[in-house]
Amino acid sequence: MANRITLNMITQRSIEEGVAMEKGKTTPEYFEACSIIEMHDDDVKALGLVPNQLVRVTSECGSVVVKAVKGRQSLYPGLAFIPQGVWANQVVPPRTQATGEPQYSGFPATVEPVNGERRKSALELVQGAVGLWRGDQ
Amino acid sequence: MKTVTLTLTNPSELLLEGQNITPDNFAGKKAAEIAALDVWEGKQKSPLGKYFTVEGDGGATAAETKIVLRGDCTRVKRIGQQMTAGEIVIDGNADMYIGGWMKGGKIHVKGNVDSFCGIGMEGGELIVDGNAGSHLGSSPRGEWRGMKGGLIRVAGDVGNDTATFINGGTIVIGGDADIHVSTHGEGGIVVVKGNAKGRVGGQMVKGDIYVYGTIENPLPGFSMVGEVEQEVDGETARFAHYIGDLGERHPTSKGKTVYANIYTRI
Amino acid sequence: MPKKVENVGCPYCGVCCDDLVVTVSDDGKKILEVENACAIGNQIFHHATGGERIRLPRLRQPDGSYKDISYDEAVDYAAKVLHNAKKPLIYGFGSTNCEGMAAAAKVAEKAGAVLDNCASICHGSSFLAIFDNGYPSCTLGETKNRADVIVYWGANPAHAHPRHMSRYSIFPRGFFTGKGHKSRKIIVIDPRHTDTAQVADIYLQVKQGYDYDLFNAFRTAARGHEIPKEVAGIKREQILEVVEIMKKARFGTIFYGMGLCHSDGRNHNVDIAISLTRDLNDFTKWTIMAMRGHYNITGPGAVWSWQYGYPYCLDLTKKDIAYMNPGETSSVDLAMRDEVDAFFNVGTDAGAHFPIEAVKHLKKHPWITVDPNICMASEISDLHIPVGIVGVEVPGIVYRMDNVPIQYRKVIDPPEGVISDEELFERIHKRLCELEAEEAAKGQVKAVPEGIRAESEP
Amino acid sequence: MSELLIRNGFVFDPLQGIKGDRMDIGVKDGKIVETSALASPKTIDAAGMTVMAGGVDIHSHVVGPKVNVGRLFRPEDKLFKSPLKRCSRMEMGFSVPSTFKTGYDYARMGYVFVNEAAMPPLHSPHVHEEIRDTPIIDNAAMPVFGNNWFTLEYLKNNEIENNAAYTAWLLRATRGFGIKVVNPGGSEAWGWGLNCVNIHDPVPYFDITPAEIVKGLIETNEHLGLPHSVHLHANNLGNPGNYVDTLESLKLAEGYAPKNDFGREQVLHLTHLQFHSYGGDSWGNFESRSKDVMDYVNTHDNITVDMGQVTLDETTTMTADGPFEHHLCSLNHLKWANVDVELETAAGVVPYIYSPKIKVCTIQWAVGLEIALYAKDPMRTFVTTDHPNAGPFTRYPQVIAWLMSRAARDATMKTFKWLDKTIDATSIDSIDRELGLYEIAQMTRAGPAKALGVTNTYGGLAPGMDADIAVYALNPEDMPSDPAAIEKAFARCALLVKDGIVTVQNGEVVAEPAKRTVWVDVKVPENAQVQRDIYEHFLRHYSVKLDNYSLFEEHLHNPRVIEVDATE
Repeated sequence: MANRITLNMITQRSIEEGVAMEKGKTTPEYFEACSIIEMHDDDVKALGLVPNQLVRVTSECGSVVVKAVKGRQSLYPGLAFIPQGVWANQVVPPRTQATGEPQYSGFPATVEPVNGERRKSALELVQGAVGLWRGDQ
Repeated sequence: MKTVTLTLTNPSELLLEGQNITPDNFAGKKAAEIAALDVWEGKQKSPLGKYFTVEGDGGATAAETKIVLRGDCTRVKRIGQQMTAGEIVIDGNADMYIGGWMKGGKIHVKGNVDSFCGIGMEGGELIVDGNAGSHLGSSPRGEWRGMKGGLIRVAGDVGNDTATFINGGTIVIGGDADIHVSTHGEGGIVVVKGNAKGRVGGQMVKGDIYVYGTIENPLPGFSMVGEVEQEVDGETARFAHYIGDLGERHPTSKGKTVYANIYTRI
Repeated sequence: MPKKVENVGCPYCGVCCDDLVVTVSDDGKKILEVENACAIGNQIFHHATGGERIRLPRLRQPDGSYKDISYDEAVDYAAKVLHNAKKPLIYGFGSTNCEGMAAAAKVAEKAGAVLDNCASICHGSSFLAIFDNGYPSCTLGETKNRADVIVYWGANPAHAHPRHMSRYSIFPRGFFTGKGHKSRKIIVIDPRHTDTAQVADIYLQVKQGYDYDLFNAFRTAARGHEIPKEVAGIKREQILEVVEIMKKARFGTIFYGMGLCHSDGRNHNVDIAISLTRDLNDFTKWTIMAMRGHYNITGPGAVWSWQYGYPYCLDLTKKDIAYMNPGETSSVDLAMRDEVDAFFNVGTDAGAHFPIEAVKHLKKHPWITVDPNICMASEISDLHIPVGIVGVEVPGIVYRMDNVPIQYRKVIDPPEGVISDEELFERIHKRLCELEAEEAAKGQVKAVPEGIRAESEP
Repeated sequence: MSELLIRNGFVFDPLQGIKGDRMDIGVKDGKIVETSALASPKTIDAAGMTVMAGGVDIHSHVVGPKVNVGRLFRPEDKLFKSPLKRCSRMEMGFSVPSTFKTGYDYARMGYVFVNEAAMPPLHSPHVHEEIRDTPIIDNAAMPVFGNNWFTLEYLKNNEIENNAAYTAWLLRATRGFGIKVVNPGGSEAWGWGLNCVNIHDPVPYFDITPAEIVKGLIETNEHLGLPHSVHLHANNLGNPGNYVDTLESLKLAEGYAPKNDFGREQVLHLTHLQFHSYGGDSWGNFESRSKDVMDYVNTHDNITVDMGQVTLDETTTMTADGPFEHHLCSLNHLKWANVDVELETAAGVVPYIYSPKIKVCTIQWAVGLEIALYAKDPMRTFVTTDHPNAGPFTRYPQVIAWLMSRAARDATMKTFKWLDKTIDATSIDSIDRELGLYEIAQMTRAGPAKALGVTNTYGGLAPGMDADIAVYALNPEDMPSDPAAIEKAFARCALLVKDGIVTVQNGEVVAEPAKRTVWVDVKVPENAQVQRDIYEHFLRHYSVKLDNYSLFEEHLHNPRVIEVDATE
């Protein structure tokens, strides 16, 4: 059992993300739809995760805590998925291969289980990144 | 040959666009006139002298003018753009489009350059001692007539999309190349002395690529046809010879189909 | 009596369903019911009148809180930011109408700004590929009426374009496709076995990031050359089988999505998809189409192309000539290279959808958000200007993913006092002209924008 | 109450038969008036200069989806090729200029009316958005009918009345101007990757031939009595030996007489004739057959044509002839855009370089000029470049110079790599004819206006017409010996008055008067069957709702409606 593995990360739209986004990015629905990661069962086993356990995802440019869930849409071993949105973008590398488009899909990220940490809200992540977060009002 | 020395003494807040920094524009001008040439920082047009101290006058013609840039030009773009003759030496790094649409003369960058250097090049020499970013010697967006002539030499590594739509000329890379080398190429020579990551010669019609190291992910559209001995950049070596991109169209010449070639050193 | 508004266009995705029926309350203030929309479209209409809406522009105060200000004050602030910046960036336009985009372009041209839209981080790669290789495409009705082979490559319409398959591609019965789904072969190519893959006749699980190699194999095989035993995780037999299906199709369409645009090689994945489409037209009829995201993200590409000749990433800073080069004049690159010194986020949410590093860079400078709703961008802005929701409260022309213009209707009035994007930009333009005139009269004195930015350097 | 008096110019107005007389032209409230009607006009001295009505372009691709694809997919058409801003908006592009540049450039050449040659009906809101952003010039746009499923079905069954009712409905739905036909049947066949290469090739599934489509549309057009005739881009464009198909297409008009209240005398306009007048059976023995085609045109009064002159530029081809563009990209391997439009039409766009070094291109150049120089009636042969297909419209001044000056033609021919072969394959070298200013006025304003049926407002200088007046710095009594001077004078008019407003002065745009959208509204008897057919096709086959298809009034900009009553 490894306590940390490196996976190839992709971030794309999910319908849950779409619905929740239109409801509002500060809603619980958006939080639950986006602050998750999906992996192949082999990788889940390798990390020794229990269902819905929190993990830290770290890429070359950042790190975020999300919940490991079992998705409907299966991946192959070594590939991981975070729905596009605030949590994914904490780790998406901004490099663009001179095209304008960040590396939203196909970047290495390490995944490790965490204890005693929580998922941050969208607002805390974004406002926090730019020094505007003033705690839950 | 007369030398104009530009020293970046008052760096810009944003990036500076210096398309006027060419022997063609400096020729026949006194230092004070050169200092009055326009450079752009965003929408703000200012005299070159606002950022650089200018020493020396230009030669009578571009060919008789040498420009030396000192100071940190990491955030200066378009030096030597569209130059036709003369010489530019950049003491350290420079930003994008160095030698873009260059027709003649020589540019020597002693540090690194960013993306789009030597794009649309037709002639002359661009020498970079450090690394180069993406789209080295590539074609401008939408233009199918890419690099037509000249020589680009980068000692270090280069980013993706080297020599896209290359039609002629030579690019020699001392280090490694990221994905996409000579995509859509229809001529020219690219030499990668290090390793290439992949997508080498994709959609390529004609032209030659040499890779001294390994191609991490060769394309299925290239097929090995034998081994050859060839002289490349002054040295002779044995190469495995591949033709392709077999997925792409190819012209015929004298009844024979002309392919693009990839040579990997054995 | 509640009123039913018919033939309403949906302001969600590039499918641009224009068959919605929206029931509005007696007083015209509340949306009661939305028929025919998908789950997401449904949410947009209900959200418009469901909760509290922002009705006045809000300006960031020194303590980090927002204070309501008038539209006049907001227009003045915005104009001054644009006027004073050396290189402002105006970005977004996924969710506005073409009239708003045209007005914003006028502002950008006047202000000497960079003008970019969400394609920059979405289907911009498609534009790059189109520049290089063209775009053999068709309207969606062609696919519906003729296609017997459909390919979804790196696209997951089941999630991103919920009614795409039922309206245009897999399920509908068209003129020459009377048997609907039964007469069509569906091929899905994706590294994930997506919900779209569930309805496929053939699913190819391509190794992520190796689409180009797989396209290359398809093209090589289509020309009758040998290919390796396995390419990008797909067995040779399967590649050959799919190539045969494609060559024998009567009419095929390749729909592709972010799987191509967001991974290594970006534009070249699309570029070679276009090459494959071209090749297939030597055998039969094939077309290709980008699964454009937002309902009118095709719009700015159209409007700015006829106005300037470039669909996105327009550098208008020279004021007398436009320039475009994604990789340089694209929003995320401009941000990461610290090339711009003011940011306008219009009808999108760069706060949520840009990589956070890019957000941090942009936030070093004034940030203004124009959007009907509270979003991540609005919550880190110096100024948030609310506008009416296009397709719900503001009518206008939008361009569907196949470049077909759809005329959208107004269903209800915007909240009292809230103006449209178009009006806002027209007013900013007017104010910019005044500032220019004032400056010309005074000489080179720069006005400082009023209002105070929060100290928020990260 | 604005009044102008343009004094002492040499006036050329073929509509009134005025051939260079020294006259004054009065303008009041946007209209031309007798000079006696003026009270205190502002006077403009045009002594020593040529005065004509504002130019009228019968066939140009300036607005709409395929034009915009041409703009979008050719960034290299702008890089280092766009002029610096001189008017209120930036002017971008060369072969496919931005809407703003289009309006300004036409105005600078003294043009006031441009007919967009092909509008895909489904895209009409797009066309009208671009019209809004094209300054100064008035625009009309012709919806395409030659591959439209309704049209094919009605004409197959010879239901002219139903087809007329549908045509009237579509003109109104799209705010269109007339009946355009592009590669009849061929673009529908292209839906399956096929084509109709001659006029007797049946259209797949629809079981009708291009010949039947064209004849049916001529009958429809005359049944309705539209201002303009059927406007045909014939089958087999651009191929060696196609003059045979062209003659066959022209012959389809035999036996038809124009019926309309607009002064139009033709029943068929065959556009960009240059692309349709080729002999030989391969690119190797490719040759001009313009003489054969023009002999036919000269002896048949119910036909008009335009040139489609090749200008030897790098340009962008774009046409609703989808199979042709695919054919072209397989020849030059350049980028290729294609848009098939459900139930209606198709379109393709491919960049193309007409090089003086390539024999086929220089022969094409000669063919275009021969067409105009062989024309016996300049009121029936018009100057166009099929912009941007054979070259950008900004080359009209050069085309005029070639037509007016043998020396200009010779100078260009000197640059040809295959001059001898070009001379052998054409008759251009044996033609000494030089057109005069009156003939140029016929070919660039009076003639096109008459063929379009708009001579009550455009193309002439009679009292009551729109005050659209172009003044060129050319003295007919002392014409320059250097053809470059002719070109210069037509490129930048000395003065353009548009709707009575001084718009261009000394070649520069000085005002941007409101432009108009010209469309044709035809009243037809109620037709329940057609209404039902429309309803059915929208329900089952279109991808948009019927109620969202017809242009909303708010998207029509400054309309000028031409009303036609076809209820009799």
